[in-house]
Amino acid sequence: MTAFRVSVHITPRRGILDPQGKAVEGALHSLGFAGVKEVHVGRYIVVETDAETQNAAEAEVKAMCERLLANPVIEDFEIESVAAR
Amino acid sequence: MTAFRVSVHITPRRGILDPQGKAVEGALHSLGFAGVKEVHVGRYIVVETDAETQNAAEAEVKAMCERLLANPVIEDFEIESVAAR
Amino acid sequence: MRFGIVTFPGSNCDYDAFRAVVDTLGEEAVYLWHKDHDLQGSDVVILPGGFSYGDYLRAGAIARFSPIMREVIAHARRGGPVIGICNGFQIACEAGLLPGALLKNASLKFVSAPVRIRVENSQTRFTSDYDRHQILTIPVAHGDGRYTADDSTLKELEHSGQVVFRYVDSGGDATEAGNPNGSSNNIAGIINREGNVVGLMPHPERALDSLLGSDDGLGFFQSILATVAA
Amino acid sequence: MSVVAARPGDPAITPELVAEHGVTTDEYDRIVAMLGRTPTFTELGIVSALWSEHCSYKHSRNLLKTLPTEAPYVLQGPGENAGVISIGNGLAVAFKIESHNHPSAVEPYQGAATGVGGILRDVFTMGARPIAMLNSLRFGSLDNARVRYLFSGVVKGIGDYGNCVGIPTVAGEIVFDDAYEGNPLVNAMCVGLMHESDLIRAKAEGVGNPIIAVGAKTGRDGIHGASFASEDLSAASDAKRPRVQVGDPFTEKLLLEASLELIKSGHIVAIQDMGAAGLTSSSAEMAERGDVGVTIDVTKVPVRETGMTPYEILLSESQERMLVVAHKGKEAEVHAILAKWDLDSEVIGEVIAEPVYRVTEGSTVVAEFPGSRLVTECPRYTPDAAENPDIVALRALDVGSIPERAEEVDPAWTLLRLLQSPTIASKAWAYGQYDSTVRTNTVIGPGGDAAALRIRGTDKAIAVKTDCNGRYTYLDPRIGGRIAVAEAARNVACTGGRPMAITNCLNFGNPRKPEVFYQLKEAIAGMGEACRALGTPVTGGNVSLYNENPSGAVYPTPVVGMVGLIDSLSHVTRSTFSNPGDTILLMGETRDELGGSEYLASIHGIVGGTPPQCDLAKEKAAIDALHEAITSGAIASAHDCSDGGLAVALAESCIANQPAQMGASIDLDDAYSDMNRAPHRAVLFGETQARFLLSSSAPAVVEAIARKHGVPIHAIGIVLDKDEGFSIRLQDSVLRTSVREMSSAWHDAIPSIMSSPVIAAADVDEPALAEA
Ligand SMILES: Nc1ncnc2c1ncn2[C@@H]1O[C@H](COP(=O)(O)OP(=O)(O)O)[C@@H](O)[C@H]1O
Ligand SMILES: [Mg+2]
Repeated sequence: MTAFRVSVHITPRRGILDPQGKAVEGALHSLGFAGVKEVHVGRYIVVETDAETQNAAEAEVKAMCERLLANPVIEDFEIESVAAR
Repeated sequence: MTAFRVSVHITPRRGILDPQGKAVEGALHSLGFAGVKEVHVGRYIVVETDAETQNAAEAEVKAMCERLLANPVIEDFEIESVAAR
Repeated sequence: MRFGIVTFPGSNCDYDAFRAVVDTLGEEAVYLWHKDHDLQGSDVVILPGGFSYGDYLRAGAIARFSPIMREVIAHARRGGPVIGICNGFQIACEAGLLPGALLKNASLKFVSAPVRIRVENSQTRFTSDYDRHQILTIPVAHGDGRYTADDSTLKELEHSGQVVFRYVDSGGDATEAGNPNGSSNNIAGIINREGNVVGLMPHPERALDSLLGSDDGLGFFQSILATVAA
Repeated sequence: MSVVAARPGDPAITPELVAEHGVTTDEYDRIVAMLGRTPTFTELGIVSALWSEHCSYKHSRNLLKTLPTEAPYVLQGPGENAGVISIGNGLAVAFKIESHNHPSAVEPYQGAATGVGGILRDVFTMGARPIAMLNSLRFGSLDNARVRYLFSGVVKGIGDYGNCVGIPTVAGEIVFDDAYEGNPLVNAMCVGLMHESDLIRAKAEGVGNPIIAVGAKTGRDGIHGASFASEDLSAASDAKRPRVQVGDPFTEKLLLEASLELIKSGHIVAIQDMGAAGLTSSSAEMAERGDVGVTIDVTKVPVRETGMTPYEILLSESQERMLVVAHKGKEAEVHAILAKWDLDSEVIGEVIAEPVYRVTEGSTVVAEFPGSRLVTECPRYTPDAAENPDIVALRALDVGSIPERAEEVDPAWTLLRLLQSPTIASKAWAYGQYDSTVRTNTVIGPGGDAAALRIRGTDKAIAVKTDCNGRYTYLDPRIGGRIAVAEAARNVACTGGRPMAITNCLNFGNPRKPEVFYQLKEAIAGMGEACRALGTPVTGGNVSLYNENPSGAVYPTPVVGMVGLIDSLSHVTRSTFSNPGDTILLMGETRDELGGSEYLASIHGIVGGTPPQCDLAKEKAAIDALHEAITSGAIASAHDCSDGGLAVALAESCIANQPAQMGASIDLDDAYSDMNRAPHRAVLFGETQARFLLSSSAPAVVEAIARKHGVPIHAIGIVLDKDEGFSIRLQDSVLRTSVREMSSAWHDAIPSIMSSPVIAAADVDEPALAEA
């Protein structure tokens, strides 16, 4: 068993209103960050887990996303990195 | 000016209570993911912004984090990637 | 009739639901502990409001895996009535008992206020005591009440009369001004296709006594008594 | 006594280290004398926390002793986690207010949230189930983007925490004034209901009984929060950021249920929240109250992080933790109850016969104090008090000579301006984020004068409210102290309640400044006078000093939290007009009193003059008269005249209930004979105390009752339909406006300001903010 650190991005599905992103965008403009075109806010989850191989760790976290971490009705997920610790 | 896409991770500071991470960890255990050692939940923010250079875009987003996106009292931030679009 | 009210860690309207059943309806209520596997002979199950598991991750996401939920889902699959109020609605959606999901309010703020809702379908077991298009004043109190589903689901809900309650303004119209959380189509409550699982963000159990501002929630519970044979 | 040696790795005790702990040289000498030796690092930490202003009340204790604390129905006065009064039917109400000013200034969301968490624990550790939350907030001007950030963060923090635990937030107050810029005040109050028989005190007893740590694990957060709350806010506070704690309302909810179950079980002797100064203060205070010794082994304390030292474990202010003394032999039962609620519990020590407060790390003693001297030997100070001559001069200002602004030719302009002033305007922007209806007892929620909560199983209700006018207290602290009590009592009375008892939160500046100590002394004296006159003893409270920022102290702000009893649900009364045709009455005398008014502050930008008198006999008579009138069934609505005076009170009674607004037609000519020739603006906007605005369909009954109590009363107009307008005639002048105009001024003011951007950082270049 090796310890892995797997990080996941969970983002609102395209087409779903993202008021949080809009609010942050507005706030950044009013702070003078005029170049900002768009902002999206999602979740960043880091899971430290034991697994036999890197592939196994990734598969495990993918299963976690499907069962719990993301809600497919409203969210997409993406495994961002898997690293042995 | 070039359009850049900068993504940021914002996570609870080390040592700061992360009740959300704990709750998710507990839920994963009870779902049978026995290998899970630790979970942290943070935010993932993607900012699309115009800037002269990649460095400028990064510096700009760093300033955004300091002023608005992250709460330095309890959170750390990390610029994860900067890419021209 | 026996109502089973689930207590998840973090539920906080379980008590109100209990009092509603016992004091107002004069029926029997039992609390169902989340770690148990027994509905204790409940005829109707209420998933009450609150913040199960602190609403951490997503409202209702963790609660739906509680041991008791296996029994609740089985009860629903057998056609047993299930009511999800507020957090209970969120849990029911996460558990797949109802379609769609509830997102953070469009205002990004928690909203606590009496709202006006219109009864869109008075032919369900939960609304038979109301008139169609009757307007009710019922409190909401939630941070994540923006009902969302994909277009085809929304279309189907509308088409088949599964939208039970809709937020309306003071003129009785389903406008943006009457929508407290940005829900698609001003949806405040829906029912499953089989007609035995209902979910709504407003709290009928808080609207049973005009002393507290409204008794418009009575019809909701009375409908159940009339239509659900014990 | 044991031998206590320095712990390897701990810093040596130097004068610098002592000073860093906020311990004076005199205090240090006292410690050495008490121990008969140099303290260890751990001991220094313990004493510095317990002797901090926040925990020890060293500058206020002598003054607080002068407050009245007794009445036949007081079951628990000051000295416990919360005060408790009996309300009959075997039921009792526990209540307490507490400040979280300094943490909220640094991190508004978590600061306010953990403030709510702390006060909730103070109430449920008495054996009471929390049934209502209140809060009293002060901020600088909302024109400032940083203030908007603080305001929105505090409101969200209060809401998120209380909402999640499932306790309705039902009342409070919010004031905006430059005096609070940089040092907001965040006071939270909790009210709980219990059976008298469930009352439990935080008193360690019974040699051999185990001491159990319960709830969340201990981390390094908030170490030295208590001494942090005892210093001026300054740039240096920023460096102390990690002292801010993060709240977990979910765990709090579990802890609440588990604690009430534990208390009911009879397995425990005492329970106390680990609040300020954490394990140290909870264990030392419980031992002192029980007059017993205790020993605690820090290695047994469940921790969240590795390598924590005894110093850190003792002083951590991690939230959602409790200390319990159980009956010996009941450990397993206690663990079982906590396990049911998924909470940790660990025996960490024991009540001992030897009169010492002892802390061990395994078998090594790392701190030991004789008897309860750690608590009892804390110094008490009564520093010099002297009024600041600048304030004497401000008070002497002849406000009558201030010329009117040109726009004031139309008094409607002035009224609409006042209705828009954020201090007067509707606070629904804030309380719309608070669940006020959960638990289904809220008969009158936020927006009324006081909140009213029904008591299930009886025909009774309780009325609760917090109040204070810091501007009055600034101009005349004795008057301000009195008025805080009187105004809270009036609000309770308007709702149909008999004022019963108060808790209070004294928010003041640095007590070592004579002008501040003078304010503290006078305000407490005024509060005491009012409590005696109105028969409302003090059952507890909290003192928050050092509320200063580089530009000086905040207004002295003695917030009063009042609880009253409504004998019958049929007496619950609202503040808004409800029936067109009802007669509108003004009860109480009006004088020429514009000093310290909201009118002067928001129309003229002036803080000065003599604040309104507070004649306590008149307050009492008016409250008694109102109570009798309400009980007789003759009152349709009752509203207290306060900020903005009579005109604002009239407007509010027309517009506050948005779905059922009313108009009014007022003619003051008849009443004017009783108004001491006050100028028109003082009649409309002056803030004379002891007045109520009433509506009634049986005015003769109300008038007769008022006369019987010797209280002046005049019929001044009638309630109209909403579309029939709003007017106040006084001799040759008429104030005329529409209900719609008043409504939008009052309802939209704060939402429209809050739609402007909110900025977390006061200044980007501020080093502490950039350091992240
Ligand atoms: N302003 C006050 N008036 C009366 N009693 C007070 C006041 N301030 C504090 N007390 C009492 O002193 C005791 C200690 O209060 P405090 O230290 O705030 O409690 P906690 O340990 O919960 O922080 C409490 O019983 C409290 O009611
Ligand atoms: Mg306490």
